[in-house]
Amino acid sequence: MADAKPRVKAPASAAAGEPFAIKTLISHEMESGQRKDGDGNLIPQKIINRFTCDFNGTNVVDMTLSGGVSANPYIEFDAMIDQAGELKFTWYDDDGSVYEDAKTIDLA
Amino acid sequence: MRKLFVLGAAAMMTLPSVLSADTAPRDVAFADDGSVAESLTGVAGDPTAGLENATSRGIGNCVACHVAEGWKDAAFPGNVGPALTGIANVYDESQLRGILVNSKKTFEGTVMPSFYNLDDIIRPGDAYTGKAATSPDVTILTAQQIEDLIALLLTFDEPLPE
Amino acid sequence: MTYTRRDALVVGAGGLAVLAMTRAAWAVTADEAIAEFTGGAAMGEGGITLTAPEIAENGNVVPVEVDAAGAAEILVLAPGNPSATICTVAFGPAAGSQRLSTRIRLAKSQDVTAVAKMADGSFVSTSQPVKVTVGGCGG
Amino acid sequence: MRIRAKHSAALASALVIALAGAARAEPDLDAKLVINGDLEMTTIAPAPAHLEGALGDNVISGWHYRDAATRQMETDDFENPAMSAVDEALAAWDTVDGSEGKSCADCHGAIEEGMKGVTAVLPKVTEAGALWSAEDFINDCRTNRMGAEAWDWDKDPMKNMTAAIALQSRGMPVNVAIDGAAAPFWEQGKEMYYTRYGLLQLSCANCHEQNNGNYIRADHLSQGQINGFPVFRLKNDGLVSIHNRFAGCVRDTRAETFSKGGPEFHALELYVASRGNGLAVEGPSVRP
Repeated sequence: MADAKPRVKAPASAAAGEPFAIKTLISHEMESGQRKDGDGNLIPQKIINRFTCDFNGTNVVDMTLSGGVSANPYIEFDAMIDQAGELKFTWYDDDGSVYEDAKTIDLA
Repeated sequence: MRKLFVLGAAAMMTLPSVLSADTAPRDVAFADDGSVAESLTGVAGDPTAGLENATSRGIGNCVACHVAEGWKDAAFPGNVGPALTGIANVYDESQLRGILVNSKKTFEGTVMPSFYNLDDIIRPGDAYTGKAATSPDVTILTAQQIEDLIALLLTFDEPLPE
Repeated sequence: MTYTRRDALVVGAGGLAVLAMTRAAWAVTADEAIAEFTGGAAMGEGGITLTAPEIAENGNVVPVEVDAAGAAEILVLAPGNPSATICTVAFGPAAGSQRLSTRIRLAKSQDVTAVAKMADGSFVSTSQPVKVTVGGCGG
Repeated sequence: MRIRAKHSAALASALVIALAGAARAEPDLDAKLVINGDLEMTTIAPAPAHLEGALGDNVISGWHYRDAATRQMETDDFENPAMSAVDEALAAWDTVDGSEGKSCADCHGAIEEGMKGVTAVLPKVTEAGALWSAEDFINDCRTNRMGAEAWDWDKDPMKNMTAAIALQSRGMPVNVAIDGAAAPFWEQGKEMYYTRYGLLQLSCANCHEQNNGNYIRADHLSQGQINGFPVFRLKNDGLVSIHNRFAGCVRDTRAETFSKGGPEFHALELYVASRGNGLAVEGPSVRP
């Protein structure tokens, strides 16, 4: 699989104080560290181990993932805003890579 | 006559088909109704081994297609074939042997595999590798595995389901 | 706005600590994970829902949703997996609910479990049996 | 206690019928596949005449045979895990590759325009008389026009591109030609479909025609339609090509398979595709 590629689906605007759904997906093999290769050796773990979403610096969710999360982690949750701003999404890879995406959102 | 074949990943499950004392697949004597009276091995079957065989994907895998009270603990039995609950009240030993050895001799055109048969095999493979068979003399089950299954099925003497 | 791997390496200087933590958490049992999460506090019921399919066609990808209004954090467990911890999620001030949907791996049929730490520090849990199907073909 | 075979055979078939009726859910034919809230898909269509009733009145997409959770994943491109692969291919579409300095887009323009409807009529016979799948057309472009390396039939770049191309026909009816130059290939494929391969002596028809709706263990046997290919298979965590799926089935009969991209699977692809003429192109679909 090529480099992890995040995808985010969030509304362009939301009413103040009204929860709205955000869907995220990142292409990633989520190698659990529990599988063996053809020679019987454990394949080292390489997963997205943490995901965060923040709105204007305030946390929405902070998730810790294990190899028990499926490949191409799909994460859906609700956020709520009281002003226009930016939703920032961050995925942390075991190999130290960090993948980011952001969506601006207006008050409806 | 004794041959040993290495069958790749399936080696631990797949034994040589024909041991010296066994009736060879092409020597099995079928009655007109497809039944086989004589034991293939002369050794009584072991129903415990038969149950392992019937419920293991790499061996007989009967559970892939058949429901049976006798293996009710096996998850998600298939339903391509009939339920085998009470099957001992339907078929006797020789009929069961005939169906297992070569089902087509009892039920013409059935989708059920013939488990101790070497004839009419198109593109025989080497177990589940997708590669060509390394020997023309490998059957799906061994003679003793057939006898073990018969022993198991003869214990399925429950009342027939409605 | 995808970062390239080279960018990511620079950004991710703190990644090693997380990596070490993840490795240490390998192969925990459900009891161990719950004890760590609750600190041994008593467990209540109610106020948390876990939605999962009764039968999962493929254990590789099983959609689950947890929802516990007022929770600070939720732990999702698969007690029948080689390592029971699936994920934890903490909800911040900008969360619109305390709900999370994701897709998880189940090694076999088992009772998927969620534990929520409520805002007052109490804990509630719930479980949902999921049967993972067994394919019929092949060796 | 001995019962003659004639009697017991009748009893056995009575058991089959009783079980098939009672055991588990038939495909959910009431479910409707609407993608992204607005693209209604034809997942049940009148059976093509050439089937002569072999599948009953209708042909049915494999989507109906899946559980609700799996079906759901195909209703929204965001939830469909194949779309990451499509993204990869869209990037490749615009990327120059090979000695001629060309990208796909240089000849074909935007993929949405240039590839619209293409998958619906594949495989098809070329002017030179060869039966070609999407993969053949792609590699012909790559090697003869772009001066680039051919892609492996079963590796990600090829599977990703066939998914992106299939997407441009999504919702259009499968409509492969089976007459004229295609006829001999179609006949070869049909012959294969009914041939009982391997130690298990099973044909495609044994499972997907005679037993669709039944279960091999928990595998719910569908009609074996290929309108959803390439499929994202959850078991593999990735895309699966038509020929890969064929090879998997033939392997599972304990047979020597045919090669992916070889003449036999080309013929079989044409025949199986024709059994789904009228169903919407669904690729890339999601299957367990």
